[in-house]
Amino acid sequence: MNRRSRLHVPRVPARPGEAPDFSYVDLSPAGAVARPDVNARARDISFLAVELVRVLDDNGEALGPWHPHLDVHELQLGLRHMLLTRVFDDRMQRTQRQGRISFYMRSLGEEAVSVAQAMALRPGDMLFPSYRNQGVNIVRGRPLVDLMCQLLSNTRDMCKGRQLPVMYHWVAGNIFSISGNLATQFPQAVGWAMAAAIKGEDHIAASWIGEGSSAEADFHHALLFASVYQAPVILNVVNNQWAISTFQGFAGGEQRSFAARGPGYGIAGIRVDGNDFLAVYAVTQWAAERARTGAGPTLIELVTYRASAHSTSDDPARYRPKDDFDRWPLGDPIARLKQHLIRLGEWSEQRHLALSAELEELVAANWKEAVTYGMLNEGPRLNPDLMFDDVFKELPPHLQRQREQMRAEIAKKD
Amino acid sequence: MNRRSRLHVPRVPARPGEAPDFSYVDLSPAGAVARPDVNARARDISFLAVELVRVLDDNGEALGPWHPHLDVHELQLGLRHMLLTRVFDDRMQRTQRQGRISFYMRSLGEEAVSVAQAMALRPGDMLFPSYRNQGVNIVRGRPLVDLMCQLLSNTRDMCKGRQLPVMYHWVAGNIFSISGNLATQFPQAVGWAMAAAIKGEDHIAASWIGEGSSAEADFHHALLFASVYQAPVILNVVNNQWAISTFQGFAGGEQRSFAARGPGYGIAGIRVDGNDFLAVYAVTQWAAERARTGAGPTLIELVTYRASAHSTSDDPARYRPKDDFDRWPLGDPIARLKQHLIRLGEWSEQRHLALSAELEELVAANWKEAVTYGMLNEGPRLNPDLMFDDVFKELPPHLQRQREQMRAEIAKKD
Amino acid sequence: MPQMNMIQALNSAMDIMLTRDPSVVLMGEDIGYFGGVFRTTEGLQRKHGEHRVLDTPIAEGGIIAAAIGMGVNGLRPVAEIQFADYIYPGFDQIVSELARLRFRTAGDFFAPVTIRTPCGGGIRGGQTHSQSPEGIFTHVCGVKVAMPSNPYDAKGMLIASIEDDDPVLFFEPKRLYNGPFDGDPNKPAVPWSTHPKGEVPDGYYTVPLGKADIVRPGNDLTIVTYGTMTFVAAAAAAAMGLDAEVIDLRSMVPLDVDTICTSVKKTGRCVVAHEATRFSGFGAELVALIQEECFWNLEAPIQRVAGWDTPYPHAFEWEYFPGQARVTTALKAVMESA
Amino acid sequence: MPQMNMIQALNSAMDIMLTRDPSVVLMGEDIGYFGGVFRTTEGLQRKHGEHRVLDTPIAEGGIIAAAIGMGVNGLRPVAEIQFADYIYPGFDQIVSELARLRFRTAGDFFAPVTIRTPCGGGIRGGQTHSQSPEGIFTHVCGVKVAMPSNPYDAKGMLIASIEDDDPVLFFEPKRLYNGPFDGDPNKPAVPWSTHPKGEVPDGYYTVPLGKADIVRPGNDLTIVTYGTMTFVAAAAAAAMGLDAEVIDLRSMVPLDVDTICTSVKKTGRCVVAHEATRFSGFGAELVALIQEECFWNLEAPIQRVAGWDTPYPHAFEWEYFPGQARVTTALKAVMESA
Ligand SMILES: Cc1ncc(C[n+]2csc(CCOP(=O)(O)OP(=O)(O)O)c2C)c(N)n1
Ligand SMILES: Cc1ncc(C[n+]2csc(CCOP(=O)(O)OP(=O)(O)O)c2C)c(N)n1
Ligand SMILES: [Mg+2]
Ligand SMILES: [Mg+2]
Repeated sequence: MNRRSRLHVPRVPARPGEAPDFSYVDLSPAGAVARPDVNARARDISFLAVELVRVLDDNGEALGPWHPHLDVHELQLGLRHMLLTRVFDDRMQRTQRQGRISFYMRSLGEEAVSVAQAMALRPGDMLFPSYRNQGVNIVRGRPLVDLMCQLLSNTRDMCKGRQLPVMYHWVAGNIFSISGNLATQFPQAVGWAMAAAIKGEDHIAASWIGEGSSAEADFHHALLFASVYQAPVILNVVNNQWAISTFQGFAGGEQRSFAARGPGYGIAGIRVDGNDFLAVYAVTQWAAERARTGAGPTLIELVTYRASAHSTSDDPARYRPKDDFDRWPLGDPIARLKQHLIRLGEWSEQRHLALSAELEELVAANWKEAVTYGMLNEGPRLNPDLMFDDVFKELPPHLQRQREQMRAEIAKKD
Repeated sequence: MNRRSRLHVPRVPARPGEAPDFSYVDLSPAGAVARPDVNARARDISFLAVELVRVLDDNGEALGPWHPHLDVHELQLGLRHMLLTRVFDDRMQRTQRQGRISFYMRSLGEEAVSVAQAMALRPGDMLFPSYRNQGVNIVRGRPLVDLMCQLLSNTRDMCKGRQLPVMYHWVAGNIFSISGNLATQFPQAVGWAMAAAIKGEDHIAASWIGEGSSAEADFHHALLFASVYQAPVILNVVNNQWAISTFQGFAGGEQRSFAARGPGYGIAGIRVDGNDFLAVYAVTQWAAERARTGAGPTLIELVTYRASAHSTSDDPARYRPKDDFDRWPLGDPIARLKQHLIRLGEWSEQRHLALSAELEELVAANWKEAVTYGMLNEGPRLNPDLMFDDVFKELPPHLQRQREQMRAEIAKKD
Repeated sequence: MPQMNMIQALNSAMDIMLTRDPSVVLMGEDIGYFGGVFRTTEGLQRKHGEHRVLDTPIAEGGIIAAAIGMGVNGLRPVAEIQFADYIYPGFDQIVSELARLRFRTAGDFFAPVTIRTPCGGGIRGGQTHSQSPEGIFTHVCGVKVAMPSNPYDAKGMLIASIEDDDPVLFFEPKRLYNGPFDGDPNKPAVPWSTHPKGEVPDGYYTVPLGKADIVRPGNDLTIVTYGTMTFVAAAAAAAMGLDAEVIDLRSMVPLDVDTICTSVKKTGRCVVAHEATRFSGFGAELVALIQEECFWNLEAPIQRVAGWDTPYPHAFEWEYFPGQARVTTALKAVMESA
Repeated sequence: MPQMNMIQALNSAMDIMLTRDPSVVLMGEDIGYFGGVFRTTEGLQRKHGEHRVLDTPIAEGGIIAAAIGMGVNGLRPVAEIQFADYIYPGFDQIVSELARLRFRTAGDFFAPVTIRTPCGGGIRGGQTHSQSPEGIFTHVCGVKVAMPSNPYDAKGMLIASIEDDDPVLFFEPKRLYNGPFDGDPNKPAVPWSTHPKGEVPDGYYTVPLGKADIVRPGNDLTIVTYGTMTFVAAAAAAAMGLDAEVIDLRSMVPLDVDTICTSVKKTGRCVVAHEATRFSGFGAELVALIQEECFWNLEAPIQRVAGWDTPYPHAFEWEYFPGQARVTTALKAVMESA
């Protein structure tokens, strides 16, 4: 026997200086994939994990059985939410560059994921987002100033200065807390859904994880518990191709789609064009109905592209071609929905420009307000005493003592 | 919408007092499943994860493309190894009942798994067994007295008294150490295989995990790393239907076969009749060739039945019908290979009885020797000083001090 | 008053809480139909149903994670880890999530999860069924850590833990399940029915976390301990004829510093004892704290009694276990010193 | 002699070991092509190949497990955990496997794995990029635990760790990557090129694990510390005009008890300082040990300086960090006492 095994190293299609190459992405034509009944058994619909559900074609026409037939106002609202997300991201990125906030993470190029999915769910459904799902806050009507105050760790920060920027949460909006530890929210969402089922409530849970983070043990825990208890949950893998510098092949995407993990556990798995607002909406609606009617959990892989840097601490020029997003075969989610609306005669370049301007102003006005509540190193500040609260429900004696000590230290410095 | 999701609880087919019901086990007829080329891509052979590879039919005839055509001596050797495993288990179980050893775990009913698989591998291949794979030691020619000395924690215990009974290891035999912590060996085996591939060696690794233990995170780690690096490894799930009192449905077996997890990760997954010596051998040989020639890892689900209690601390009458193994549709691996050999005219009831008697004597003789090296509470004992060795390679000062203290304590007691 | 062993007392606590509070659910490996490998949850699934007492996959990380999600959704999960030695696969969810959720959300989200787990040696469990990892968790801010030493406390503390809105790690010294244990494995086993703390009310009551118990008042020296060592240390002191004050901490976080320091200030001498390994064990925190608070009262260095800094070896269980001989050495050192 | 910052020194150590020993492999998230988020492995994949410097999936548990298997098969893996805060998913493989393998197999199997991970705060990382979990691992018998405080030690200790047949947890105080830090974030950053320990030989050398460094001899009191606090504590003592003996432990397991005790016996006063949270932190073990060994020499209770027992909050980084003010309070207490 001459052939010997050699350690296989996943292939990255192109590195800086090379031409972007997306031939590895398996595409299906818009409208081509069948839409099974929501009660179909997971094992009978495994084709969904291989194909790519798409509704919008290259001309902006909506095709096929997954066409959700949303009314125009919904579409316009979706466009607005996505654009607001992008405008917000851009502005916050700039404030970070100006040193106003310590850190930021944009969702450029993947706005359809959070926006279409949150729109397809009900307000009572509980969301367990990752750090790149700011769009869900926007859909649920979170005042931007609240998000900004978190970014600023200022006196109105809902986290009371305890979390890194972007680690929002919102009790009233049913949006769970984002953790700095990857993937941990995924099985928690399943537990939340199990509780809903135990209590006989019809709220469902949804969670998001990056394709890179799907390598963590908690991804497995989530799928397993969802399968065993048939929990009413939607588990979303946002496959934006990159995890910081690491290509999706290193998370197992080279051998098989991430959606395919679902059928492996007896869970419906479905691969969708993540930059196609209509397809994402339709697939999420289908999965939600499955969950809500007791037909079980769904794993959705949203195929998209992380168009920006990983975070403000990252420089993607070190590890991938500069013009990659321009060549990304699934395009830009905002441009595609805009094209569709224009094609329907329900949108125009002028309206788009006007909306952009309006949203820029909205963001600016919110920022103006937010900074009045303080910035990390300027203006009003949270009381450092707060550091000792909420470690436990009641402040225990040893933390009382440490708080005293801290006060003395601060008094000495002043 | 009226249907609401309710928490699903996996169904156990029968509880004590009820009639055993194995209708849930999907069977394929012997000889019916195709045997793909060893270089087939995982994604093209997912049928193997659904069907059940069987060679021996109910009459003991070997059928179909997976028939490994072993020569008679191999078959007789396999029978001998399985029978020795069973005789050894029975005897050790009795010594535990007599209070000679503190704990024991039998592999009754699943002897074909370890024996056929170890026989299908090469001596240089590294095995990462679970606690119910004693058969691999027998195949590799481990003197029984060595195993017994471990069970007795006596002066010749290869673990120097540190491990619970059955947690063997054997450097010379390329058998890794068994851990009391479930599933941990599975990704370690993948790491070992990665190292073989890095070094360009053609040894492969194989590991075993119970279907219950496949719920652990390390199962996922193993599949993921095996997939990403295409490690030359065989990952075996021994689905003996029970994990202590917990039915396999609670590990996710209700929705999908355990073999199906493989294709989810882009790994070949194959479901085999674990009580069919020939089928297990053939499938393992196929997987080994895949691994050795660089075609990647394989996940094998061995469908079998834990005929005995989980361990000497367990009483299965509390949670399952008493006569369940008699109704198990895949029968007894020893009886089936015996029947096949008799059918071939290469075995007989008399030879079987004679072999049994010979093996009983062999075990008895080994036991007689083993106890001369000491028992847990009788006869020669290991020096307690040994407790401090091998925590680190060199004994650090604080352990030297503690050893002195222990010596003083012992001196005081004497 | 009814007699219960520790298993029955824990079972009673869970039964009462399942009955009183519809949000309480139990979950764990083999705990449902089977009633647990130590039979602690026996009969509870039959009585309260499959949706209140859940058998789970063998995935400690998944169990804790699911419990957190359930806690966030208004339930009050009591998760069993079959042996404390197997808590580590759930470590990240405990440390990074359960312990941090209230803090990072400024109190907006929290998960009132109780994690029960049998710990400690003395049952021939070898290195993977004998560990006492409580010390590790005392270094993790945001979780409470408790360990009862008898049936009465076990029931009252478990009820208090389940009712607590903070997460609690509840360690059960399995060697004490069936009776108190003075460290001598050769003596006949003593059942709880012979011990006053084996008298356990049938109904609801709580023993608060954070309050130590002076199990024996005394003047010669203070022994600070918890779990199995409570009995071993007391027996060793009695055998030496010492008038020791024995403090059973019951909970390590929160810690009853007042009771400890009042005692040490009175006696001037102190031994700290636990079964866990010595180096960086919880005993270190106790010694550090006591010397900080009571330095001027100390007439001798505080001595530690603990398991050796090795894994718990199957063959040398009693050479490993910190029995009376080890306690005696420490008591002598602390009494003779100065 | 060449000047290196700590990142360059670590890079040099790995480069040398990859060159000298074909069994050395590096693995971790983003460490290969990209060279690591802190650039510690920059250029090493290009130089030594994709089979020696492996990018891995984001699965800390899988990384450690695979490293163990590779170690058993004759390699000498150096695994990076991107931040110490993310080591917990690998906890079970570290505690139950890596630390126990040699023991449970009576020395027949072992895995010489080094786990490198950046720790500590001071870079605005918030609660999940600032932790110092070293204390937890010091309670786990079977692993060595080290933390260098400067480029020279970092390189020599990393080489020693890689060559060590025992597993080593190698914590890198990330605030010190680019220069020493005296605790005042408002002062201009100081580069390593201004510091004698920034002089790092190009070639192979080792700094043994288990040997503390007296970074400043003195007679008034002993400061026992490691990592970032080495500089903070020394600066605070200097600012107070104290003739402090400052001991940089460099490794916690094994611990250089002799150097510590010799010093405390000489000075009679001691402050223990680390950045990790106080309760049950490694400082507790140090205090316990010192009072056991040096009780009769102590003229004042040993004081601990540490992070508060809360997570590391983003907005209050400098109120949290144990800076010179906190050290000063402890120094005063220990000097004024008696
Ligand atoms: C447990 C853990 N390990 C490592 C990290 C460091 N880290 C933060 S983001 C990231 C990449 C995640 O990539 P992916 O899941 O694909 O999400 P994306 O950034 O593409 O949205 C890594 C490795 C972490 N935060 N938590
Ligand atoms: C991490 C961990 N969790 C729990 C246990 C306790 N335990 C020992 S064996 C077992 C059942 C395993 O069942 P399975 O994997 O199906 O193997 P089988 O006994 O059927 O061979 C359990 C829960 C353990 N040893 N380790
Ligand atoms: Mg990604
Ligand atoms: Mg099983």
